[in-house]
Amino acid sequence: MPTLKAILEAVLLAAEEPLELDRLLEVFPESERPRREELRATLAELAGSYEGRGVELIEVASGFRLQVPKTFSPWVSRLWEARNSSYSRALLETLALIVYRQPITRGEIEAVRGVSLSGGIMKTLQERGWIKVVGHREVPGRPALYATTHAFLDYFNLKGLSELPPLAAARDLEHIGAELDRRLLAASSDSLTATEPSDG
Amino acid sequence: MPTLKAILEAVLLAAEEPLELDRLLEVFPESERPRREELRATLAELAGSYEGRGVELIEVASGFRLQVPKTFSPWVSRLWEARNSSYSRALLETLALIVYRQPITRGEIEAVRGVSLSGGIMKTLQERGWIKVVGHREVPGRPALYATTHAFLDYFNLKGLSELPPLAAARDLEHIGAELDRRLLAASSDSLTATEPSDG
Amino acid sequence: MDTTTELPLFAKLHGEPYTQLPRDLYIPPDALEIFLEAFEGPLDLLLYLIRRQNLNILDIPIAAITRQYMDYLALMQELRLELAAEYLVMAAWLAEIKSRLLLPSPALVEAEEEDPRAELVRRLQEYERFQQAAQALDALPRLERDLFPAKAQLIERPLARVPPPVSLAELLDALRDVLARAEWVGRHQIQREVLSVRERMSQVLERLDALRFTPFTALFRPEEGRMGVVVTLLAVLELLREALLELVQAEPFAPIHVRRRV
Repeated sequence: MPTLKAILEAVLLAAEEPLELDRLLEVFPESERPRREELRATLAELAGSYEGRGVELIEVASGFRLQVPKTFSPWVSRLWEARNSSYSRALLETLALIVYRQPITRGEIEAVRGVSLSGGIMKTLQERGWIKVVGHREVPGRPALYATTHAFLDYFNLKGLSELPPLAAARDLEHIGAELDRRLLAASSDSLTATEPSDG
Repeated sequence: MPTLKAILEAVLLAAEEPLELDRLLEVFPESERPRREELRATLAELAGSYEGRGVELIEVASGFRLQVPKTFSPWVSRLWEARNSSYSRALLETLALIVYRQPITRGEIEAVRGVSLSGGIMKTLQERGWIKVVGHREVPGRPALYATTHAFLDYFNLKGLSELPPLAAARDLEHIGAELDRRLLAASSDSLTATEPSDG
Repeated sequence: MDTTTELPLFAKLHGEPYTQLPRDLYIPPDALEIFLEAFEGPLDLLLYLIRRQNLNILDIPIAAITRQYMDYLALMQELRLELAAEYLVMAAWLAEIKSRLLLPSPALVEAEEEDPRAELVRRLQEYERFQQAAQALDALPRLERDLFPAKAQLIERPLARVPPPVSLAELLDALRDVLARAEWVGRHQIQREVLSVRERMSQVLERLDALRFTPFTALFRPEEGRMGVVVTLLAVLELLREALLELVQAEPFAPIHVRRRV
């Protein structure tokens, strides 16, 4: 028969939300239900046993809950860092258009892509520091003109936009892309500059 | 500075899925990263410290996980009165066939069960992430071949398929023919009908 | 339908057999229905009949089992339960086995034929193994029922995520796609002025008759090219959606016909 302390720990760990004292009492069949004071005392004991551990028991407005103390956020946050996914196709296409057609307005990007642009994409690109507003087109509404930044060039290890494959070769991009993939596989990320097509 | 044990506890409690050793290592900045053996030893120590508590550390197919032991399910299940966690016989039988006969086609499942499979079952199993298509059998129609996933093993608290209870030996399956032949030789066709109980 | 043979003797009280259900043991009228629906198929039903009578699966009394099986089938049909075709296939098989067993034995032995029951026994056993495996699987401790992931809340979900990496190749790949699509979109916009869907809807309606069916393929003019075919198809779909015409196909892969709805 598990101890009261272990049962409370189990229930709090399994719960997905804070639990009020009454809710904690309800997990016991009536015949075995502890008194409220007993429960409170055991909860205090449990809280004390977490000294120096990776978990703490606190009481918030909606009840008791177990949480990971703030001290551990440097490690815990790296858990999600390690799980970064990749950017959406829409974002990459938008970025590609800004790179090759800059300065460009949002409306122009939408016209080429044939779909309207979700707000998040331009925000993400700006937060990442890869694009910035460089002016406004003098048409009704004065839409912002976007261009790439130095940070963008740095990330891709480019000295200037001229090092990118020329847009004129766009029809050849399939070939270039395959070539790049091949080289990227062969080379380490350090040799990014070496991935430029030799005739570019 | 928290101890390694406390950090591992915090990270495992914060994670939403089992964590592999490599993922656990990645939460440490490179300069502070423990050696694998050290991590393993600390995990063992952590597991030992849960003796008599409401939590246990186990290793399933996709990695390490903290979980509330089975002993506590009477109390924990009272938290969610109406949570439905039972599965139909049809679903369990289908799952059992995929588990023990993987990779297997839908038609092969139907042949053993003697009934056609309702579409909902395979869909449920796939939605739960328990099974996936791993290829196609090279016969007309190229039917999909199904196999179980790590998520299936995780859910059933298993590290690998080898931990499953063995499939009951086919009782005399190879000898049935011989056995029946023997009996047929011994008995006349008259006595065959006589073996039937006079039901009434 | 005689179901009394299926009903067990309920109990004996002071030596007196009870053949009627005790009044306090009320079985709801649809209980039998639920009971019958609980079978997972003909093999499951057969295994049930065999187990209930403690019969040896290697030596099934075919005549008796066939009779009981047929009784159940008749009952299911009487209750208008939807009977899967597999049940009827099994009934035919059982009847066949029964008739083959009635053949004179010398013929059986000389022909070195298998016992006609062998294949049935094999399938019953095979299915029984997986029934047991399913039960064993169900008995394993599992998440949500027996085990629960232990989780502690995070005070604040850290937002400092490392942004995803991007390779130059990916970027060029994206550019190729968007340019390819831009060409398509551009051409489409020019074509749309010539062949609008609305316009084509009117043309299709004009061509159709409310009484006679017109072959679906007659609506398309190959000389208009791909875009023309697409616009016509869109027009037909739009007309269908607006319930202005109906499509008819006599059987799978047969020609499709279309007529105006009145």
